[in-house]
Amino acid sequence: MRYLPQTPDSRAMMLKAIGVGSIDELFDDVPARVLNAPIEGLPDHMSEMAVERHFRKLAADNLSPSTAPCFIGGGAYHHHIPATVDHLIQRSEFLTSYTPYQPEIAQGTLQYLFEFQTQVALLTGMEVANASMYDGATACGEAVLMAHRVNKRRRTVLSGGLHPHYRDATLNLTRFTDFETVALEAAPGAEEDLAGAIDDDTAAVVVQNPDVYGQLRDLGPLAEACRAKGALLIVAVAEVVSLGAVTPPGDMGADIVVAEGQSLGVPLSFGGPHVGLFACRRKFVRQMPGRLAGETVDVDGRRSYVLTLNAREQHIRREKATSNICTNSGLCALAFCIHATLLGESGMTALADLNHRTAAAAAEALSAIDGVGLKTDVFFNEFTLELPKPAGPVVEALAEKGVLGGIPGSRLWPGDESRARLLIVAATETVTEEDIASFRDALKEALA
Amino acid sequence: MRYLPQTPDSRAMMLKAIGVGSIDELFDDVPARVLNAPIEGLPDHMSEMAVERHFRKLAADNLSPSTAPCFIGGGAYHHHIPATVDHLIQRSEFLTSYTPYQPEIAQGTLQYLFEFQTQVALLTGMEVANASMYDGATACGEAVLMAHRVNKRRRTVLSGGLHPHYRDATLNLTRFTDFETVALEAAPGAEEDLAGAIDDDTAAVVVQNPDVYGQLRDLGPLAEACRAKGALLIVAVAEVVSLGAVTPPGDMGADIVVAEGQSLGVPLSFGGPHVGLFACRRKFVRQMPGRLAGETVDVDGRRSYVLTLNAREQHIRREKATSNICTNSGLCALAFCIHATLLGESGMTALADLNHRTAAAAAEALSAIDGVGLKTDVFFNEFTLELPKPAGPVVEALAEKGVLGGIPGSRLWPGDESRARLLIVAATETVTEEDIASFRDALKEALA
Amino acid sequence: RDEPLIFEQDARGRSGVDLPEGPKAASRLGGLKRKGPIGLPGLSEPQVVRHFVRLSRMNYAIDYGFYPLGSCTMKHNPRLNEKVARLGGLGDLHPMQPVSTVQGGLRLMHELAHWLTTLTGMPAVALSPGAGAHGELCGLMAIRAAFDAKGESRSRVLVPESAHGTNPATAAMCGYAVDAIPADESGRVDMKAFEEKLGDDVAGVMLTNPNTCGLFETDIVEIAEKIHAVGGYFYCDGANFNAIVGKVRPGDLGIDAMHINLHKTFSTPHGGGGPGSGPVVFSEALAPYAPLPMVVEKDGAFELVEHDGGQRVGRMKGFHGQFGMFVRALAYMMSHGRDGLKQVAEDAVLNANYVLAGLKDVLPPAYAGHCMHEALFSDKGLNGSGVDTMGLAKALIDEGYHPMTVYFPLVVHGAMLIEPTETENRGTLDEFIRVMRGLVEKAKAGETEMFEQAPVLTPRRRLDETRAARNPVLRWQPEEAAAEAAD
Amino acid sequence: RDEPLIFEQDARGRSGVDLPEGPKAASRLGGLKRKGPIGLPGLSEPQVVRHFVRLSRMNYAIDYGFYPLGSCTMKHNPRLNEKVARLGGLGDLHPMQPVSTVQGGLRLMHELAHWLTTLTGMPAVALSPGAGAHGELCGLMAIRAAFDAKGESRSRVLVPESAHGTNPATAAMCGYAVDAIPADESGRVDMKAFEEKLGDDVAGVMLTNPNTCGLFETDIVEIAEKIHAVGGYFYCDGANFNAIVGKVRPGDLGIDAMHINLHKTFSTPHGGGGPGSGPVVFSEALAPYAPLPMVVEKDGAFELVEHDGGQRVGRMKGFHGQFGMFVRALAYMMSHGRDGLKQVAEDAVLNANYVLAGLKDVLPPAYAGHCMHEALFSDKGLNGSGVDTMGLAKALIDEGYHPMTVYFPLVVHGAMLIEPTETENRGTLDEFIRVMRGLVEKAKAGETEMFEQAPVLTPRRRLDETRAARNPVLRWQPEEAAAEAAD
Repeated sequence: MRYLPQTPDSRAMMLKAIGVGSIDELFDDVPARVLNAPIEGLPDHMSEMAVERHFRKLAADNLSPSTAPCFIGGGAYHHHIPATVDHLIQRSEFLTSYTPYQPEIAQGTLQYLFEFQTQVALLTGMEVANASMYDGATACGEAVLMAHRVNKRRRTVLSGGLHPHYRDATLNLTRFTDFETVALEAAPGAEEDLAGAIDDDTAAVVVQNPDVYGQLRDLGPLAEACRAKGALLIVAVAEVVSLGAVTPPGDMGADIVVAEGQSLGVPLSFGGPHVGLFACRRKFVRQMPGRLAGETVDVDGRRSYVLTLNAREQHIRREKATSNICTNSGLCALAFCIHATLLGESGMTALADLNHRTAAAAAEALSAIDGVGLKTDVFFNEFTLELPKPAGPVVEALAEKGVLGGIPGSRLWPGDESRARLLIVAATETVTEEDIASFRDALKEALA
Repeated sequence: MRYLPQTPDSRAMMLKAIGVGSIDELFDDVPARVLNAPIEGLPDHMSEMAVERHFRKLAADNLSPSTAPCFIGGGAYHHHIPATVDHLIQRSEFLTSYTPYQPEIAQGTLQYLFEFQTQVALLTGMEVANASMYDGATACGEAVLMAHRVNKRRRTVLSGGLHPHYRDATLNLTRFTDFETVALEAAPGAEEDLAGAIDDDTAAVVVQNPDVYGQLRDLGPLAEACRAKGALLIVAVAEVVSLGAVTPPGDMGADIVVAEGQSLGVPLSFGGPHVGLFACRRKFVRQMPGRLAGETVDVDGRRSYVLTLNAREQHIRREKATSNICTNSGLCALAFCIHATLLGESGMTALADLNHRTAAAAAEALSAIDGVGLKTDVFFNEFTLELPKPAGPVVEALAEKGVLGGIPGSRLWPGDESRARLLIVAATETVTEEDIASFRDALKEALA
Repeated sequence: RDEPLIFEQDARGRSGVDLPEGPKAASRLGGLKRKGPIGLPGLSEPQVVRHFVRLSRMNYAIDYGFYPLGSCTMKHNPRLNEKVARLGGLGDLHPMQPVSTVQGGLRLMHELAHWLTTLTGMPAVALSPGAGAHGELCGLMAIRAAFDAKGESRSRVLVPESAHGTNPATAAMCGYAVDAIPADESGRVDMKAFEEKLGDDVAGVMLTNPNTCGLFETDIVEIAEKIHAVGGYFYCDGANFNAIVGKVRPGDLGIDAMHINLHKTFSTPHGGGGPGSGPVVFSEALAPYAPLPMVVEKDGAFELVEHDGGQRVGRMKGFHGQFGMFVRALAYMMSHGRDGLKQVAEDAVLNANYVLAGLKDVLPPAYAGHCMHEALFSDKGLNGSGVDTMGLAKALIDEGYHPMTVYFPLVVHGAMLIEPTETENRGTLDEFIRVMRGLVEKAKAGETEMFEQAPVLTPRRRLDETRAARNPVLRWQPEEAAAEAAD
Repeated sequence: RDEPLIFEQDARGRSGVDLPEGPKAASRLGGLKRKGPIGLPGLSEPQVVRHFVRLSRMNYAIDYGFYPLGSCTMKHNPRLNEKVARLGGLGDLHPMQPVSTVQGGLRLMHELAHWLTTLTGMPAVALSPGAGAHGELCGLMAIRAAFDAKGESRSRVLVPESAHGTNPATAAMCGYAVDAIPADESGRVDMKAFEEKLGDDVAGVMLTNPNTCGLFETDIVEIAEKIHAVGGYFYCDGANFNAIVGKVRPGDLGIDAMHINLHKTFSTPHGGGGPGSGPVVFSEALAPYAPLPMVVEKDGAFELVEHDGGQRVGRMKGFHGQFGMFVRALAYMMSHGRDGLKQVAEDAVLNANYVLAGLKDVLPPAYAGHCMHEALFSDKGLNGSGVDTMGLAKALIDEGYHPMTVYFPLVVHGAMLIEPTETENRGTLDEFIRVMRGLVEKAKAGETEMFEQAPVLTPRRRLDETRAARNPVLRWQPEEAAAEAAD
C-alpha cells in the first residue's frame, strides 16, 4: 500500500505508546454491531499499473473532442489550453495547499486570487469580483439570492434566453426561499419583452449574453428599464472568451455579472470542475457570496494579501451568512488567471476575434446547405441552425462519422417539439477550416 | 512570439541606450556577405496549437508500446514508470537548473546525485559510482578507456555476449587510441573461453550479464582469471532491474560495472535520453570519468554536498582529463533515483521477481510452440528463441497483428545467416498473461 | 523578495500566446463590438512562468511538509490521479456530447457510485454537488423536498453547537430555523437536550460524525431512532468520513443523507481552496428525492438521466458534477481497495491518538478518552503563560509546520484541532510532538516575545486584517484610478 | 532546514509501489539468485514526494529567476515541448521496433535534420551524439576518419586558449596533440600566431564562434581558407550558435563540422546537468564520415540506416540519439519559425549589449567594442577593493540571482561572463544592472566583509570543497560501515 507509511512494526510500537492492545480499542466508541461490518463487492488494493490500465480503457470508450472535430458549446467550450497552464497549476505549492487561512504562508494563493479578481472585474467591466464560485450556473443562482438581499424584493425574472441548466440551477437554489422566480421561454433570435416583465416587486432580471442560442444583444435598454424600476440587472455570460470581442455587461449597465470561466485554462472534463465568475458593483460587495482576497500590509509594512470581509461567510456568520459556499474553485481560478495572463490584452482580443471569425465561417458554410436556416444573426462563437428534420438523430449520425456536431434542441428542451429541429453549434479556435468542411460534408450526408 | 519578451518599443529604447541605430550594427563583426543570408524552406513561427497538432500526427503514425503488447528489450526495456517520477522531475527547480556549479543554491541537485551514486553502488555491489554517463553503451567505452589508465596495458577483450551496440560504441570510442580492442563472437547460450583470451598485456575483459541473448552467468571464475593475470573485469548490465534478483557483479568480483539505467524511471523515448551508470572499486576513483558529488560541510558546519574530484575533469584538466564528458544525464539520474526510492528494498526485489516470473512464463508459452527452441536456459527477463524460419519477417508479421514481438537476429547481426532465425524476447512487469497469450497465438499463426 | 502583480509587468502588445491566422469572415457582432480596451497586461510566456513559480514558493503545501489542519484532512495527493484525470478521452470530454460517445465516462461515474454506495451501505447517491457545503445543501434540500412531497411543513433543524459553519448556513438556505444542541461533557451530543428539542416541527438533525471534536458520537444509533420517531430525517456531515471509511458503514447507523468530501476522504487535491466535490448518499427514504443527472445501466449501455417526472431536488450544477474529481477519487479508491481503505481509517485514528498521547501531559485534551482521526486540545495548558492559541500556531509556522486548525470548534476555548492523517509516518509525528512540547515549554517559561513576533521566517509576517476589511482593496487599479478611489 | 538522506528515512518492508501478482513460474535464475539484501531504504510514496520537493526547493532555476550564466544559454524552457515529448507514440517508442511501426518517429528525426541543415547551410547532420562534448568528439572523429581514409596521419589540432575545456579533451581522445593559439588584444584569434602554427601536420582547427569571450571571430572566413589550404579541417564549437541562428549560416563561413547544443540554442531543459543533445552538421568534405544511424526517406517511407560499408565514424551511442531532446528542439524551432529564430539571435545580442552598456563604466569589459550574446568583464574594476570575482558572484546570490560564469574563459583575469539570453525582459535587465552596480560600488567602498561572508540567505553557505576532495565521501554508508571507512 504505497500511500501508507506505517508498517506493522511502527503500528505495534505506536499502539503501545498510546497504551492500547489493538487498533479496535481506539474504535471502542463505535457500537460493536456496526464496527468492521463486512464490505462486499469491492476489490482489494491494486497496483498503479492496473489502475492506470483501467482508466485508459474507460478513456478509450469515449470519442475525444481533441481528436474529433468538436462543435459543441452550450456553456462549455473546447479551447486550446497552453501547456504552461497545466504545468503551473500542478506545482505542489498550488495543488496541495489548503484555503489560505494562514496568510503568512499562503501569499502565493492570495496574490493570484487578487489578480484573478482584477481580471474578472476588467473582463466583465465591473468594479469588483470575488475569488470564484463552483460554476456559472450556481453563480447565477447565487446572484439572484444576492439581489434579494440587496433590495429585499420578492420576485425575479429569468430570460427565456438563459441556458436551461442555469435556469434550473437558479430555480433550485431559490426553491426554498420565500420569493418567486419566474422563468420565461424564448425562441432563437426572437426579442423578449423583459422590460415589460418588471414590476415594483421585481428584485432582479437575469439575462444571458450571448444567449443560449448564441444571439448577442445590446442590454443597454434593459438596464435602463431595470434602473427605472429599481430592479437589478444580472447578466450571465456562458462563454467568457466573448468578452474579448463584445461590449462587456458592465458597460451596458449590469449590476451583477456571473460567468462560466471554463473557457480560459480549464479543461472540459465532462462538465466539471469548472469555475464560476462573480462580479458586481462595489457598493454591493458586503452582500456578495464567496471568498474575497484583499490587499493589506504586514507588521513590517510590506504589501500583502489576505482573505477579507469574512463576516459575510459561513465560518463566521453561520446561519446568517451570505452563502453556504466554502471550498470553491481555487485551482480552476488559478488556471483561468494563468491563461488570461498568457493571453494579455492583445492575446485576449485576438483569441476572441479568431473564435468569432471561425464561427462566422462555420455559420456561413453550414447555413449554405439546402434546408438549413441560421436562426441567430448577431453572435460570437455560437449560433443556432434550424434543420429540416429533428436534430437529435442527426447529431448521432454525425458522431458516427466522427464529428461532434453541436447540441440538438431535444437535449436542452426535451419534449419540446418546437425546438426539436434546432441545432446549436459552437466553433472555437480549435476548429480548423478542414474541420468545418468535414462538418459540412457530414451534415449534408446526414440530411440527405 | 510568445517566448520573446521584447517589444518593438523596448528594442528601440535599448538600441538607443546602447548607442547604435540598428540591430545589425551590433553584428558588424560578421562579414556583410554572410549576414542575414536568406534561409529558404522553413516556415515562419507557429501557434502552440499548430505545433501540438503536428506532433500528435507524428505520434499517431507509430505503434506505441503502451498500447501494443511489447516484448522488445535488447538494452531498452518497457517498464511502468510511477506517475510521481514524471511529476517530480518536472519541478521547475530540477528541470530548469544548470549543472550545480554554485553549490549554495544547488543542494537539491547535489543531494540527489549523492543518493543516486549510493543507489548505483548498492545495486551493482560496488564501492563507488559516479553521477551518470550518457548511456550504458558509452559508459562501457569509457570503462575500457579507464581500465587502460589504471593499468597502462594495451589490449582489451570484448565478450561475444556483449550487445553489438555496446561493442560498436566501445570500438568507436577506443578507435583512435594507441591500444587494441578485440571483439569476440558468441552464439546464444554457448560458453566462451574468455579466460583463455587474457594475456599479460590485457587491460580488461568486458562481459555483459545477462548477455545480449539474455543468458545469465556466474562471473566468479572469470573474475579470478582476470585477477590472476592483472586484468580488470568490466561488467556491463543492460537491464538494471535484473540486479534486484541476481547476484550483482560486485559480488562476483567485477572491478568496474557499467549499466544502462533506463529501466528505472526513464521512458524509452525511441532510444534516448537514457542514463549510463558507472561504478567501480574505490581505489580507482581518481581515474573515473564523469562527475562526482561528494559530502562536505559549509562554513557553518552543516552537512552539504558538492561536485568533487574536479581535477579529473575537462573544465579543469583540459586535454589531460579522464574524459571529455560534461553535460551528462542529470535529469534521467534523478528519475532513476526517484523510481528506485519509491521501490525501496522490498519493491525492487519484488519488481525483479515479477519480471522474472513473467519472462519465465513467456518463455514457457513460446517455446512450447512446434519448431521453436529456447536457446537460453538461465535468464532474467529476456531470452532467445530459435524459430524455424528467419525472424525478421516474423517480427513484421507480428507487428501487423499489433504485437511488438522481440528483436530478430538480423537487426543486431545483419548479414549473419547463422543468427537470422534468432528472436530475442523480453517480458517486463508491463506484460500481462493475456499479452503472453496474444503473442503466442500471433507467433503460431506467423509460423504456420 | 516581493513579486510584482502581473499588472505591474505590462508591456503593450506583448503576449504569451501565438494564434493561427484562421479564416477570413465578415463580422457578425452587429454593433456590439467591444469599444475600449480590456485593461489586461501583456507578458511573455517566460515572465508568466516565473511569476507563478515565484508566487507558488510563498505557499506552504502538503508536498512540502506536515499539514495537521484539523477537519481538513490534508493527506497525500497521489500523482497517478492527476495523470489519469488528464487522459485524452477523460479530461477533454464535453458534457453535452451524445451519450453514445461517452460510454466510458458514464461507466466511470457508475463505478464511482458503486464504490460510494457500497462503502457507506446506502442505496443511492447524487454525484453532482460541487463541494461539501453544496452536498449539504443537496441533502437538506432532499429532506425539504420529501416533506414538500408529503405536503408537510416543518420549521426547525437541530444542529450541534460544534458544527461546521456550513451546517447552519445550509439549513438556513432551505428555509429552516437552526436550533443548536449543546454538547455534553464528553464532547458529544447532550442526549437530554436533544430529546427536549425533538418535536414534530423538526425536519431533521444535522450531525457530523465523527464530530468536529474528533469524537465518535456514541449515541448515534439512538439519535437516528429518535429523529425518525418524530418523522424527521438524519443528515450526517461526512467531512470526517476518513476516520471510519472501510470500518463503519453510515447506512448501518440509520443515516438518511450524508455528503462525502471527495477532496478529503478520497484525496482529490485541495488546490488552495477547491475544486472540491461533494456527492451525497441517500437512504431508501430519501433516494426518490435525489437530484438528477444520474447514470443508469441498461443492457450493458449507460444512460444519463437528466429529466424525469419526480419530485426531486432540482439541478445542483451546470453539468453532471465534478467529473475530474470523480476520476481522481475513483483512482484513489481502486489503489487502496477495500483492504486499503480500512487501513486508511485505522492509520488515521492511530496517528491522531499517537499525537494525543504524545502531548496530553503538556497540553490538556479538550475531552477525555481516545479520539478518532483528530485530537482536540483547549488552551488551558497555556493559561497564565501570556501565550494564546494563535501565538502557538504562528510559532509552529517558524518551526516549518502548517498550524493546526485554531479556534474551531467554537465550543472549546482556544481550540487546537490536530489531524495528522494516515499518510504521515511516525518519524514526522515524533518530530512534531517534540517541537510542540518545546513550544509549550517555552510558553510556560514566559518566553512570550517569540510567540508575539512569530512568524518571522515567512514570506510575510502577521497581516493587518482589520485594515483589509475596513477599506477593502479587492483589485488592482492603475495608479490614477487607485488614487481617485482613495479620495 | 536539513533534509535527511533517503537512507536515513528507511523502514523495513515499506515501499512506494504496489505490484500486480503476475504469473507463477519456476525460477530460471540457476544459482545466480541474489543472496544478500541490496540495502535500499523503504519509503512510502508521500515521503518520496516530500523528500524530492524539499530538495528541489534548495535549487535555483530559470523558472525562478535570472540565470545569466555565460556560455550556458539558460533561457526559457517552454512546457509545450515537455508535453509533446511525453505523447504516447513518441515518449514510449522502443528504439528496436520494426521501422514499419515507427514511421512517425523517423519522420520527426528527418524533419529535425532538415531544420538543422537548413539553418546551418550544411549538407549533412549526425543526430546521435548525446551532448555538446559528445558532438565535438563525433566531429573530431570524422576529421580523423577522413585522414585515415586518405591514409594520411596528422598530429596536431589548433585550439584557442579561450576554448571550452571539452575542446582540448576531445582532441586528445582522437589522438591529437593540442596546440594552443593565443588571442590578440581584441579577444579573437591572433592571426599571425595562427598562421605560424599551420602546417601539414595540422589536422584541423577547433574554434568556438561566437567565441567564449562573446565575440564574433572577424577573420573566420580567412581562418577557414587557411586551414583548408594546408589540407586541414575546420571544426566549430557551436555552443554559442544562439547568437547567430537565423542570421548567419555556419556553412557560409567555411566550417566543416559543428555540433549544436540542442539544450542551449534550442532550449531543451538543462535538467541540473543533462540530458543534452549534440547533433553535428557536416560539410560535403566530411559528410561521408558522419556516423550512423541516419534516417533516409525513400518513396515516402522512412528507413533507419544502421549499417553500411563506409569508412564512417562508428556508433556514438546505444541507440539513435537523444530522441526526447529532438522532439523538444523541433517543437521549439517550429514555435519560433524562421522569423522567430532570427529574432532570437537579435534579441540575445541586444540583451547582452544592453547589459554591457549598463555596466561598462563601473566594470571594465575584457575587450573593446560590442559583444555578441554575452558580455565579458575582467576583475580589473575590482582591483584594490579586496573583493574578487568569486566574492561578487556570491554576493549576487544573496541578491536573488544565479551568478554569471566566473573565471572562464581562462584568458581573462577574474573573468565574469554574463549571458542574459533573449528570453529576459528589459525590466529584469535593468534591475540586474542596478544590483550589479550597487555591489561594485560597495566593493569599491571597501565593504569587503559582506562579500567574504556571502551568500548568507541560501540553504547552505560557502562549502569546504577542499575537504570534499581530500577525503572523498561519495556515498552514504550505514553508520558502522562509515566509521570503519574512516578508520
